[in-house]
Amino acid sequence: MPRVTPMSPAPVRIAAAAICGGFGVLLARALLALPEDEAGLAPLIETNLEASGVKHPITAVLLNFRGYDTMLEIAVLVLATIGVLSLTVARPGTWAPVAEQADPVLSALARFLAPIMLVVAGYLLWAGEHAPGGAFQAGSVIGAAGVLLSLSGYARPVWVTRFALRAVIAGGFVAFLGVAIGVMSAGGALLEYPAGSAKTLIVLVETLLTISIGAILVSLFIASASPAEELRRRMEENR
Amino acid sequence: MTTFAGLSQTDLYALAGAALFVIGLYGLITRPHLLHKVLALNISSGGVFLVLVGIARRVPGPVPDPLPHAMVLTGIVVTVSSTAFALALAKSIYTETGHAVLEPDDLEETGEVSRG
Amino acid sequence: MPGSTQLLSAAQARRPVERALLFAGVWFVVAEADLSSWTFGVPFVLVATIASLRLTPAREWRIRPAGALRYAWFFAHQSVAGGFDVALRAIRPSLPIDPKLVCYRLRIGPEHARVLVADTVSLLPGTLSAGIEEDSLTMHVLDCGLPVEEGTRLVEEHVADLFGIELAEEGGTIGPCEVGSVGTCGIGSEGAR
Amino acid sequence: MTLTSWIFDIVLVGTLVWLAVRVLAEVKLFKSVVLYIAFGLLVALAWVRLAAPDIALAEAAIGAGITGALLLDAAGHMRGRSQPYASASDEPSAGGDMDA
Amino acid sequence: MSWELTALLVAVGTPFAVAAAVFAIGERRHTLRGATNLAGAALTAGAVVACAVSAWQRFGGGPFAEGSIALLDIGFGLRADPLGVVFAVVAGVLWLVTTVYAIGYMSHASDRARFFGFFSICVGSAIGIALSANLLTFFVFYETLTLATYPLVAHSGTPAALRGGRTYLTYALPAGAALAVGVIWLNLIAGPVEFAAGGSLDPALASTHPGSLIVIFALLMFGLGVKAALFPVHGWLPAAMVAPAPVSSLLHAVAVVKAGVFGIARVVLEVYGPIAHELDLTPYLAALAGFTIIYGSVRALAQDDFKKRLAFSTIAQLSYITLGVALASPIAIAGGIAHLAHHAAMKITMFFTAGAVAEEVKAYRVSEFDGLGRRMPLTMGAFSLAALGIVGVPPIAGFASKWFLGIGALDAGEGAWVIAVLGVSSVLNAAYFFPIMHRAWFRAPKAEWAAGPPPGSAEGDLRMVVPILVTALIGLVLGIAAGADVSPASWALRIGMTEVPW
Amino acid sequence: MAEWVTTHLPALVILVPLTAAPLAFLLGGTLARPIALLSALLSQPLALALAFTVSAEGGVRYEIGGWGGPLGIDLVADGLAATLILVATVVGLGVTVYAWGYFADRERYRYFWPLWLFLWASLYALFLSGDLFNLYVCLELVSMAAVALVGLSLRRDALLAAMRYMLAAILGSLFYLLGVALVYAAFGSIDIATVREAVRADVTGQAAFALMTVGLMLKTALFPLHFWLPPAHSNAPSPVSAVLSALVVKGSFYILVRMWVDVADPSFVPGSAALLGVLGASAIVWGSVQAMRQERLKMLVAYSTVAQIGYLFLLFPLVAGGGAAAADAWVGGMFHAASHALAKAAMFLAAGTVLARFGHDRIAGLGGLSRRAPVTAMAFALAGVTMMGLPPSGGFVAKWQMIRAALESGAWWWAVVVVAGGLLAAVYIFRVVALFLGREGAEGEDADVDAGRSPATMEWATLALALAALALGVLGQPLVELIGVGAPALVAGVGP
Amino acid sequence: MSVIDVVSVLLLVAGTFFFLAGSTGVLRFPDVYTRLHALTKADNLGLGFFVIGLSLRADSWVVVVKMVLIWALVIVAGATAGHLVAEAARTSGVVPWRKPR
Amino acid sequence: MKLILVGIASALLLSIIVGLSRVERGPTPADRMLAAQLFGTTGVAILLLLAEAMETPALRDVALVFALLAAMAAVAFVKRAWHPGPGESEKGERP
Repeated sequence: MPRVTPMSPAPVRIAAAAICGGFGVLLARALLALPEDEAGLAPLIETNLEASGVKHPITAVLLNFRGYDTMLEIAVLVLATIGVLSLTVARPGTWAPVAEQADPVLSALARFLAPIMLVVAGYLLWAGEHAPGGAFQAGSVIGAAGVLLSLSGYARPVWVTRFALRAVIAGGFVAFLGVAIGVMSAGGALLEYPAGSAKTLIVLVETLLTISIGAILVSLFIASASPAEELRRRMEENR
Repeated sequence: MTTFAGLSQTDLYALAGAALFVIGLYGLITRPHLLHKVLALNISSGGVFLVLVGIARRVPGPVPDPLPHAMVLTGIVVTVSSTAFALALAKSIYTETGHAVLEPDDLEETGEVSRG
Repeated sequence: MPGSTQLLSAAQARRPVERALLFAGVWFVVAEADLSSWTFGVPFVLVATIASLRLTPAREWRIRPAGALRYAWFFAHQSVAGGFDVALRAIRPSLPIDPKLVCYRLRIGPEHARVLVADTVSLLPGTLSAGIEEDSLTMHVLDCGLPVEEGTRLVEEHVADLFGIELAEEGGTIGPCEVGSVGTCGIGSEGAR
Repeated sequence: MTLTSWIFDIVLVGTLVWLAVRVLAEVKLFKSVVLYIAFGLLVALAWVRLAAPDIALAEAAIGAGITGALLLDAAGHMRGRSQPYASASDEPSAGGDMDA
Repeated sequence: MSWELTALLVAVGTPFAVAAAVFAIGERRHTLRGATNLAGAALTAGAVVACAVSAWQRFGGGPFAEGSIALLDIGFGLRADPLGVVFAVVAGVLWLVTTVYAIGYMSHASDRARFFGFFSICVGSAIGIALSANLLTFFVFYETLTLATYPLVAHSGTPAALRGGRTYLTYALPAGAALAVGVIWLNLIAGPVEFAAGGSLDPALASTHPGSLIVIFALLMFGLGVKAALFPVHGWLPAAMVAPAPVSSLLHAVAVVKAGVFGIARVVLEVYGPIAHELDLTPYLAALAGFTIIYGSVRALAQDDFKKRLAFSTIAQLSYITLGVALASPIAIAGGIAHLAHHAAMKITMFFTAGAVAEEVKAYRVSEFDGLGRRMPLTMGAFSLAALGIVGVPPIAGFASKWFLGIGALDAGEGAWVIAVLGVSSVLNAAYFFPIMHRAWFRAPKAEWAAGPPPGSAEGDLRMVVPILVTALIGLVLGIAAGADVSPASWALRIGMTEVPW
Repeated sequence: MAEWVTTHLPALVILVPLTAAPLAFLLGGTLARPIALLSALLSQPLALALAFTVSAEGGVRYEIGGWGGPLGIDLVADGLAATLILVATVVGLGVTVYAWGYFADRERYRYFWPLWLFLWASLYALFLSGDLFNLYVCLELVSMAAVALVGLSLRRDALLAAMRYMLAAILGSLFYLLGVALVYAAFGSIDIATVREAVRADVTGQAAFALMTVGLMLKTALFPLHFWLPPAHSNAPSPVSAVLSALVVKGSFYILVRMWVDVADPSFVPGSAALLGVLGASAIVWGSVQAMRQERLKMLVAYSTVAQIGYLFLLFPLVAGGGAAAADAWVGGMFHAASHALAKAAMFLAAGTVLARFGHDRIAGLGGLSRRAPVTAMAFALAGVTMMGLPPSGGFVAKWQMIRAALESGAWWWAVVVVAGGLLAAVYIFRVVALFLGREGAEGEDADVDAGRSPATMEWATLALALAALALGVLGQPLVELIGVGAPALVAGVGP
Repeated sequence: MSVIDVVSVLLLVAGTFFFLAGSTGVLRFPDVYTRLHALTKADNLGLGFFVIGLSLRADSWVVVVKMVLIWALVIVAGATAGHLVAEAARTSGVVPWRKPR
Repeated sequence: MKLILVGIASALLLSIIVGLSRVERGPTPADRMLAAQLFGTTGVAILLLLAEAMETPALRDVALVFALLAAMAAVAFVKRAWHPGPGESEKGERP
């Protein structure tokens, strides 16, 4: 019997359509009523860009003006990882080295691309200071490299202990937090970079975040994804 | 800013964002399968981001307002996190119950009940 | 490696440098020759090098520059030909194709070379690699009329030239496949529909 | 550049909306996922058009990298389990249901 | 802190402290619990007496001792004023007696920690009600009493007990809600509502908010009337008789029901005061009370279950107090207030008796009492004394209150019908109590009772017999010494004079 | 040092659990519990100090990064924020102590501690945030941690509940974010203080508020958007249920209050206040009726939360008119939030003790609980007193103020709702309490009363929370005053 | 419009032709294997034309090399993806289309 | 000139839409997947073009990332989605 997932019953659909239509009209009206050429906070950001320590306004917003947001956002990532890990607690096998069927072509691809991805990630990180790029984009590329490796049968190297893994997952956040608190010793507020050291600290934080984000994304994938071989192996054991 | 039929490019994308948001909302309500629900939420958030970036374009001059961009970047991270977690949750549910719907009633509709 | 000679050690020592230079080149290009980028570039190139060495430990193969040039030329004009070929087939109203699945007995030994053969074959006119087995390459052929066997042999030879590998005596021929195959051109006609 | 830009934008936006509808209207999980991946790529183009290369970068890296992989993995995970997977009844399935 | 304030706080706080201690001591350590309980009760009794002394000393002079903590715009306030201490002394002293009785009565029961804990809370709430300085405080203690009574009513956990508890709540909670709305509304109109002799509301309100005041009065009377068992919201009281005897004794004769009538007195006399007259509210209340007196007495006649007969008697007797308050002549008020104390002493004796009889000879119905006087002479003697008092035979306490009521009614110009009610009621009282005495003393006893109490014991646990005698004696003394300066009757008379300055 | 602490007080309140959370994750099983307890203990003086500072100075503003709004993000604490922080701190301590015993040696729950600490920190961050977008991030943090906690037991029902919760929470966040986007478009800022100055009731502004409100209603589980709450709150591990009902729903409600009372007043979108009030009233009735019908204790308590949330929403129509009624309603609403938090936490913890000890929480099987687990039964009953709004409890003070406000503004029907809600609550509470007193032996009962006692930390933490809810009714004046500190202009009228 | 511009546009148009042809192939070819042919070959050639065409307009040679690098990456990805998909299709039993005879 | 560039980009967009119909028509998952692959390549082309037309060099970085990750979807598809699933695992494996 074909498994299909059809829509809800007609009354639900009609009600949903009515609700959605209502919101659609509301939104459209609101958007079209917007005044043209509203500057928002852009001029303020422009004015303070010099003092932020970086040249790219988005990076300045993310790491300095609204660095607190970014810090909490990394916490969201860490939380999601913990959440995914908590779903696998009862499945201790998940973190054991997984050897997927090795395909020479795929393996060659991974071995070829992964280091290049690292280089490109580094570039994006560097570029973020003055151009589009930054920790998150760079971290995503690293994460993609990890996912590619994982899909190609490269399991977690044995020297990466569980603690090390946790450390690298939480590391970016802890480092950010550490810097945020650390700068308070210079007399400023939370996350108030002392004059002159803003750039250095932002770079430091971004670098650590990149590594951490990469690790988190890989962990999210590995911990939540369920390699068929692995599941079958466990099933055998349970029998 | 060039306009076309009274619309600017900004309006076009912002309206598209609104449409995506609403489409996602509709899908979220009407599609029983969890994967569809997750996709629906992702589409909705894409819509919200489009609205935000559309708003950022309203700044006079070629360079858009960086603040909404930063907000969208933060939002994307949040969306990725929640998508990953929601998918892990959905898969756990599937493993645990044999299907990926919230209401057992939906099973008949999905035809999953018939499975041995 | 037990009893490794001086020469081998030198080769092993050279390899990281080669890799590092390769990635430095990548960085250089990607960063569009910005000199100030090297503060980041150096550590990331190092990390990439280490990662690369871990993923692909130094093996006894290297690229011969002359072979590389020959290979590049071969690849370039063959892939242009491949592109033209398939594009024309796609837009011709008659859709002149006569596909089949075939097996090619490989003459080339090392895995990296086989992978390169497989990847290259996919870009040549009318062939698409669809699996590497023990000693054979499964290919999908777009048109039986194409000189597939000759083309593949050429690829094999160019790759061997590139890496400086000796080809085996045997093989280099197309034969029927076992998995999901329908034999060579003209033999067996059990199509999908 | 205005008119061509408009054509590009309208086509892009129209495709986006149409894709969104298709993703959610689709019955087959796997198809939805693939359509969504396509959607992600096009959204990246939309960011480009809106002069938001930062976001385009992030979308490209995330959409093509982790999200796509996660969704495909989930779609694979949630497919039928009582049937042998090649028996052509379920998405994603193999050869049996070729074009008619 | 002055000794007066200390006494005030000790009087209210001790029972709650005892409750906490009892809960903490737990189920197993009976001796420690008993000792704690007794010590606390004694301390409380002492403290309420001290409060009374304080009030006595300041009567007519300076302000009464008072303490308060802030909350919202009102605050909690305690005050040892004359009206309050009457009730406080009644509750405090009788608690001490009841504690002794209860320790005896419950000596074989389970869940004693829970029982004594909530019992203490009830008493504390009753004393708190008595000593509240304002309507908010009164209300808080009033509701605490409601809540703490529930576990006691349902104490035995049998289906019947749970049913009784449910009935109780069905009445008490809506009443509480009505009371709450009334209190809030009143506070809204009049600002913080303090209690003050002669009424605390600004008389001008009678003309500015007459409608609101009438509705509020109705809400308050409904809220208080439930506990005061005014017809038609009296139904919970007989149902609550499933509670253990000490509960029925102290709570259903003293604390809970008296809290209701006491509240009526507070509201009518010390909040509304002249406004109640101006808006013509009191006649309705008086009429309702009069009807309840007759109704309760008639219903009592028909009860074979001993405790139920007592319960209906209580319903009737409580309305004496309400009636006195509603008549609003100084002497009638005095009669009502005096009856608050007098009835407490007499009715608690009777409920004690019911408990003792049930424990000792397992007799629950009047029809099973034949010859009981032979078997339990002391107990039945005490009962007879109390019954005579309720009927109004001089010189026992009941006579004094009825006398005041009658005089007060004449004073208020409502003499005729009130005296008629009193007369009929007394006849009915006699009609439902005398048969019991007759059976106990003059019918032939069952064979095993003929020999009198079993040798070696009085007629059951001494911890029960002695309290019965004590309370009966109190009833007698209150009547005989009604004329003394410190007697509740004289005290009530003095209060009555201050309450009606108009 | 002391001066340093005072300067950075708002930040420190957040930083303590926020630092403890990754540490608990990093250092794992054995150390996580002490870390959590240490953080909980450290939070107490900090929260108190914050409350005192707010009282003394009429409010605190802390500029993160030294930029100041609208460019940077400010932490802002007024009386409202300080109150909720105080409540979160007390409840948090109770839950932490309880969980110490509850999760004593369960390896499977090793992620409870970091998740809980993250949740705690994000609640603090939420209450202190002075920026609309930052609030979005905080909301997401809260949701993510809460969802993960709900699914922690990995039981089938818990997973389903977590999923449902997750979908609702994400959708709510999206609505909210869309609203924030429109606010920024319309008013050019997302800093609350700046928006407050710029706010005007045009189409965009109204749409923004409508969207944010829908999202937050969904997150607060206001009827009829409450569908996700009962399964999530009843299937979570009990300490988690306690936090969810006590604090998490208050988080989104807090933002709603900020929007409708502080930033704009309810006249901003005509009819919105009345609509919210009607939905609140419906929630009270619907939640209570459902609670009466439940067969499982935790479900009953969860539906009770649905009902009690309804009271919070009566705040909006009551403050709409301003003046003394608004001031009263303000105190009442916030007092309700506080006392409900304490009492509901106690109820869920009590239910958790029952569940842990008897292996089930079927109401029918709870006969005689006051004999078998007196402390727990007592805690439940005392918490019930607050739920019913009877004196002397915090719930009473709250209802007192609400009824007062209703009568004051002439909208007596809200008073009827409040009173009726209290009586309905009494029905479902006493249904359970009566069973506790009953004699019917329960399933899974052990003959010996003392057999299988629960850890003392669990029982006493529960009782302490219930007593705290009770104490609010008597000793609540400082809280009443704190709520009034720096209150929004609309409700700062003739405060009590 | 300079000569370079003209050449560049011509190259771009040529590239576009190959992209469209690739898409047409993907649409018209009868089974997954044949479609993979169209995908891997035509598109890569199309991208090649684009890179060359845009290189003519590039500001610096590094940009040209960067585009070539991108092209190379796409080629590797395309070839590998084609191989993997074909192999997967084959091992899971998708039977190739045969010309009707 | 820009007009031409953007026009060409529109043509490429059209090519993507044509490819989309293969996603719709399938019939096998592999067919859908390879259409998605098509978008990667075309997307790179569009990005390079727009980088020129919009004078935003950063778009080349986007194209670079596209190119790097072009194979990810296909790999994930082959390794996870089109693979004997974990469905065979039985209930009750959790304690």
